Amino acid sequence: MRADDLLVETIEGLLSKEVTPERIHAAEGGMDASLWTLLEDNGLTSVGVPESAGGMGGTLHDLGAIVRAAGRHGAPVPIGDTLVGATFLTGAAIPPGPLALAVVRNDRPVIRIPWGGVAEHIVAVSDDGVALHPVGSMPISARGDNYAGEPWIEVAADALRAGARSSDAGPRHAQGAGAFARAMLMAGALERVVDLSVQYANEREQFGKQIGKFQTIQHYLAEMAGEAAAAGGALDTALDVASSSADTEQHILVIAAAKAYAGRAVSTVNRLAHQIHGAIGFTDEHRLQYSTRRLWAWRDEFGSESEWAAVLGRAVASGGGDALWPALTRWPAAVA
Amino acid sequence: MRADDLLVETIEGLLSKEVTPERIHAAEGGMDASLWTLLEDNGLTSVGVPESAGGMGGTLHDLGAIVRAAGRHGAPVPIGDTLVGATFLTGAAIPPGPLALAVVRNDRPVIRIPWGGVAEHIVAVSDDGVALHPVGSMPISARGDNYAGEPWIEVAADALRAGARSSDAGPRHAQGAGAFARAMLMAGALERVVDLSVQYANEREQFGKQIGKFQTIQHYLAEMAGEAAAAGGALDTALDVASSSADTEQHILVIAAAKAYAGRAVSTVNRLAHQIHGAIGFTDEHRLQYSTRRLWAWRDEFGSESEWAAVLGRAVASGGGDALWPALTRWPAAVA
Amino acid sequence: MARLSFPPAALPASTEQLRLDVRDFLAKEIADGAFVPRCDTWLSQHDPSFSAKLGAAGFLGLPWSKEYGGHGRTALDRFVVVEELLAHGAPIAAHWVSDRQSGPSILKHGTEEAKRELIPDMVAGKIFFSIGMSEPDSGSDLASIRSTATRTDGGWLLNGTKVWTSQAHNNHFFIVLVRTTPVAEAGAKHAGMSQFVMDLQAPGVDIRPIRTLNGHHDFNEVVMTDVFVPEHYLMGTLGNGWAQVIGELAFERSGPERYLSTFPLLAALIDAVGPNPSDEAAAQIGMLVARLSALRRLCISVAVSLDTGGLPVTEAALVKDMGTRLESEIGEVARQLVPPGSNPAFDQLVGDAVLSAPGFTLRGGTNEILRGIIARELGVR
Amino acid sequence: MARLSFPPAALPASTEQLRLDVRDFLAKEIADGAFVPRCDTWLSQHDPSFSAKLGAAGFLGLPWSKEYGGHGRTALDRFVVVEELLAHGAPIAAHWVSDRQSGPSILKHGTEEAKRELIPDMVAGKIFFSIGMSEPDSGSDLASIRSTATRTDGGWLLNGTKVWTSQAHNNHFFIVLVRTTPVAEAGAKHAGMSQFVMDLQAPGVDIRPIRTLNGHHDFNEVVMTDVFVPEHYLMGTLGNGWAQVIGELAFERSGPERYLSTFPLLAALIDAVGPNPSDEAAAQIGMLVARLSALRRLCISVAVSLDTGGLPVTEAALVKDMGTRLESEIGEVARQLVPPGSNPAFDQLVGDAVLSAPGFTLRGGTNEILRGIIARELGVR
Repeated sequence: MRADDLLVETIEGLLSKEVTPERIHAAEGGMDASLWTLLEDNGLTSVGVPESAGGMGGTLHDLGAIVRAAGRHGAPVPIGDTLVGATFLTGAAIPPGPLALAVVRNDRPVIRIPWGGVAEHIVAVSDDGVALHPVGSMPISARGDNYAGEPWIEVAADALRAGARSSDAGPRHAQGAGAFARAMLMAGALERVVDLSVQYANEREQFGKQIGKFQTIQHYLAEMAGEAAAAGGALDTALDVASSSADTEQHILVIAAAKAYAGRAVSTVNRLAHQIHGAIGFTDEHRLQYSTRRLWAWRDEFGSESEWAAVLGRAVASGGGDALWPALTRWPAAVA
Repeated sequence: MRADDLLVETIEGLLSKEVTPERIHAAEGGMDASLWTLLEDNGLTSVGVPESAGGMGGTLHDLGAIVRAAGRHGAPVPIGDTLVGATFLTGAAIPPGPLALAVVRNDRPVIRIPWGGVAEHIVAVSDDGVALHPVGSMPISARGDNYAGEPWIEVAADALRAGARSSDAGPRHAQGAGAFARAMLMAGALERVVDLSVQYANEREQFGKQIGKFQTIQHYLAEMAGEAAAAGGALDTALDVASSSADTEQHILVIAAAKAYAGRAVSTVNRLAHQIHGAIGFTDEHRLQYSTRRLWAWRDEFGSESEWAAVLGRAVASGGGDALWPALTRWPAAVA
Repeated sequence: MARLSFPPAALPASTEQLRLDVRDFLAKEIADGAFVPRCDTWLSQHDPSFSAKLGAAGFLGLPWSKEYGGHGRTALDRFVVVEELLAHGAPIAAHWVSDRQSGPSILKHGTEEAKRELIPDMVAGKIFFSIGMSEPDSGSDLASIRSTATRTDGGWLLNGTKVWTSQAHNNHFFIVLVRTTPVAEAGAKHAGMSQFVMDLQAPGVDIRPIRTLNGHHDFNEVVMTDVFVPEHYLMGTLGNGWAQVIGELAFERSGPERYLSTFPLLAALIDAVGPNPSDEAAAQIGMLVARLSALRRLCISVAVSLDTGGLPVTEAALVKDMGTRLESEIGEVARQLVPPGSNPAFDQLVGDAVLSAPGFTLRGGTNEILRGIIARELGVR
Repeated sequence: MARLSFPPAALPASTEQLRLDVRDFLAKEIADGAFVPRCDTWLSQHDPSFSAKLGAAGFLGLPWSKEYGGHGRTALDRFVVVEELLAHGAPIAAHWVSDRQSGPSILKHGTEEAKRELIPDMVAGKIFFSIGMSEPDSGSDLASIRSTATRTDGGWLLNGTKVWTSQAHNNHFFIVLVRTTPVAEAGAKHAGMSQFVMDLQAPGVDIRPIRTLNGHHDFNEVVMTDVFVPEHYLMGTLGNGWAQVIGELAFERSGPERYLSTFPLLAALIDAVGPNPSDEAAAQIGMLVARLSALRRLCISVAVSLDTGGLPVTEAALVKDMGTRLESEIGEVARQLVPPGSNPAFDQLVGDAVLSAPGFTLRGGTNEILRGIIARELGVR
């Protein structure tokens, strides 16, 4: 399965034009409100929400393509969390404006909410069910930015839990949804970092030749391309399985694999990209760091690679060795 | 502190002459008895044993230099376990012939004893103390070779425990002593693998030039040299601390660091050495594999790198963060 | 910006029944004690009777034309069968080369006579092939080979030495790459090479073992001294051997054998660690599974592309580079999570993995060569 | 076979009391709230008052000659002080360059007048230096610099642009490498360069911030337009600048700042993980400790060698290559063992480490350059 071609073309065209380094820079600590409006006007902030619920319709693969493109361009808007957040609002009206997703775990009295600093509503998922809160109604105990200048807030779990409508979805699913959005964003950003590095290796000269002619740089690029491709493959699998399987436990596991792989890829890809770019890539004026800082931020949000790998590992361990191969052949399953 | 220069010269000269690939090959599954006799005749099998106990005397650094040289040359004799095994026989007469070291852990009914297949006596260390058994008197339940063709045996723990004389030393110390011997052997073998790889990179031509001219190969060699040097440094620290500190808990920790580092180094050094050597290094006719197989075997014996790293990590964790730096500055401590 | 392309792809539903059939077959074989799962079986576990059983069950020569005795199914059907065989650690070295590349090569380049003579018994799992490519001094620089074929009455006389021919001592034939025009005359290093089918039992063939550090005799040196090869064993166009060989690389490099060689160890590791690992042990295992799953998807994308006429040489190189590193690392993780000495069967699998690992990242194009190919495709010049 | 040499070495017992003195001093400062331990403080935490306190306590300019106000102790005494300052995450960026290399450089190459003028206040922690080496297009290829000094009445006029001059906006001077003879005349790329002390407050100096992705303003671009430098600020022999710079590399590359930049995070990690980690978490922490301990030993060996007249350039490069990778990996391990969001102080240290890490393996010679140096010394040609 794949996303609608026209949709992909639309979002790519739009973001290529709008998301300049200057606008990313200007949006740090907040978001790019005019970009958000443009996306909303184009119906891109409600893809995946059925038309019957006031959304644009579209498949999970469409949703994934939009968020991946947002990641590729470093779009400074909470498009990922808005789109996956809306999927928890079944039966409720989906409010306009950006959403943030709160995973209300029982073991935390205070919940950090990525993008909470600019969202208009919070989708809070707890064991009591799903609650939709205007951000303005929430007691915010702390504010801050992630490494990429995307603003989070912290809110008491009890306040988030209040008024929940009972739901099949619990905090595990919300953690999974947030991780899914991050896996989409990261797959895109990883591609961008590889592209920037190839471009730089062809431009930059040292010791009288382009650094791309050094075997070590070539091998770095090959390794980076491999990690980015595999992270993309893991995401594609998660999209396929989450679209086609009715078993939400399977969804969690393929999302776990996608988020874990993406996080792993970040370590290698960011490290080698900065090594290739040298000092210039370390400055805040270079395009590279808009992507690498996002990747460092996103790999921590909604569970690090080791946390998600452990989710997958525990599931596999409880199934036993003989069950592993049959499970792997369902990720993705064969399709007609 | 360092080993006696003349001793180092003696053992190096002797092993350089005697330990040929042919003799290593011929000794697989057993040992090189004539090499053993030669070492014994030169008094090298009782260095570290006080002259009063019939040994040659000498320091722990002397002992370390002998075992490291044995590792460097892949000497197919149990010199390491014999020398460290003898240190447990305080007050007892040390029998002639090779010793093997049995770590009689309480959680194992059957104990695997490296080199047991050719040793004449077993030094068995249990919670009951130290026992010295002629190998012929032991009920051997299994025999096998490690990856390097060094023969082990398995013996019931109860048989090994019998007749122990009470001692301050327990199985932890014996595990440490065996690991110490392995760290010495590995430090030497790692150096050899680096040397062989440098040599091969200068000899072998591909695509019309020596492979040592490829930047990737150069960087592999640099990384290997770093790992080998650091493993050697960790060993030197263990020798210094075990010689100078009265606190045997400190001995365990520096041995843990040395064995853990050596094991870690093997993963990198062996992998890159074989990658540099290509197919030829994978054949059983090439000198390289006499060293790399030993390294793979030794890193598993008397505790893998992860087991020893965990010993060190648990000690550090129980001490707390503030205690780490003062501890590090004692490994090694300043000396007059 | 050039970017490698791994279009979303999945195996067709038509492969599902076949997968279950193979799985049933293997479950019975394991239950009957026909084999114990091992690592790296496609290179090392040579069992003609097991291969014949697979042939009889219809699991070999799947995509080959029915006209020559094949089953007329698809390359993706074969992919599924191979995945199952590898994942279960079945002994498949006997027919491996024959089924993966010699058969397709003969069907594509071989003479009609050769096809009729050889293919049916290959489908039956009764005739086995090796590869005659590398030479003592060629290494990664395959174009530097020196073996020759010179014309003689009714065919060719072959001379020279091939190395790293796996299972030549157990197999019937190899497809051999030789010079039919000397470099000086051919002009370019890659010109003037041709491929032949050669009978490994023919007079003038001397097969000498190459033992490897894992204690195996899988490889051989094959010395050819005036070995007669009949005319109808010429493959394809005379002098076109290099192009024919290169065209097969994507097939050779992209298969699931490039990341599944140590899968049986991973399955055993999960059982050895037990159902309640620590968070960190679970994370290590989970990450291996995540990597396997991701690579399997890329591998399927390559297989589908090949099946639909694409030639994803670079993508295949990428899968092989990443996959062979993964299959090596499975051994490293396993031996650290489960120390040796408590379970001989597990130790055996670890030993297989650790001692065979150096071969994983060398055979079929070293990882360094592969990374150079990938970088060029990415557009560094 | 050439082999790198790390002779067994330990710090002399005479350093022990000094170590305890520094430790006491730091414990009091931390207790007084003078600083909170941070990562990478030698680059980023510029605190003139703290440096002045260190000067007053006698911890700066330790090995420098008493004749010029130094303490006449040894380089190994300084080593111990620096280790303690780094391990405790103290704010030492102000005097860092001055104490590590500018002072020794002035004492070795500077004029008598310069020594008398500058050294006493450097010992007191009141005059701070930066480094004027890299240029916009030089990168790893330092010999390609283009800044110049031309003679004028009573001194020199400097022109050109230096980049990556850390703390130039906060410091008083830098030692700058410029061309005093054009490449064309000098003959060789490495010839015709000279070093000068330059006052960063002098007319014609324009200091522009270079902000880095970690949000810091540590670095600057320093544009020199006809900046007058008096004759007595020439360092060493005219035209000998390259040799002087290279001679300092072993000192610059081998210090404990090459593996201790993130030590405060490791200490915090141990507390955050608590006294009863799982086996696998303990193994991850223990391996970091084993690596630190091993590198510290190699570093001490280099320091002792330098102190006894050796020039272990390659060994220093090796310590830096391995040490900077380790200090980067501490951040990676920490963030995986302790997820963010539960402890702001810990998160701060992780953020320091993660976002500063790209600089670790670039500054002072990229790791790729270092590995090339090591390989040459090993004897690959």
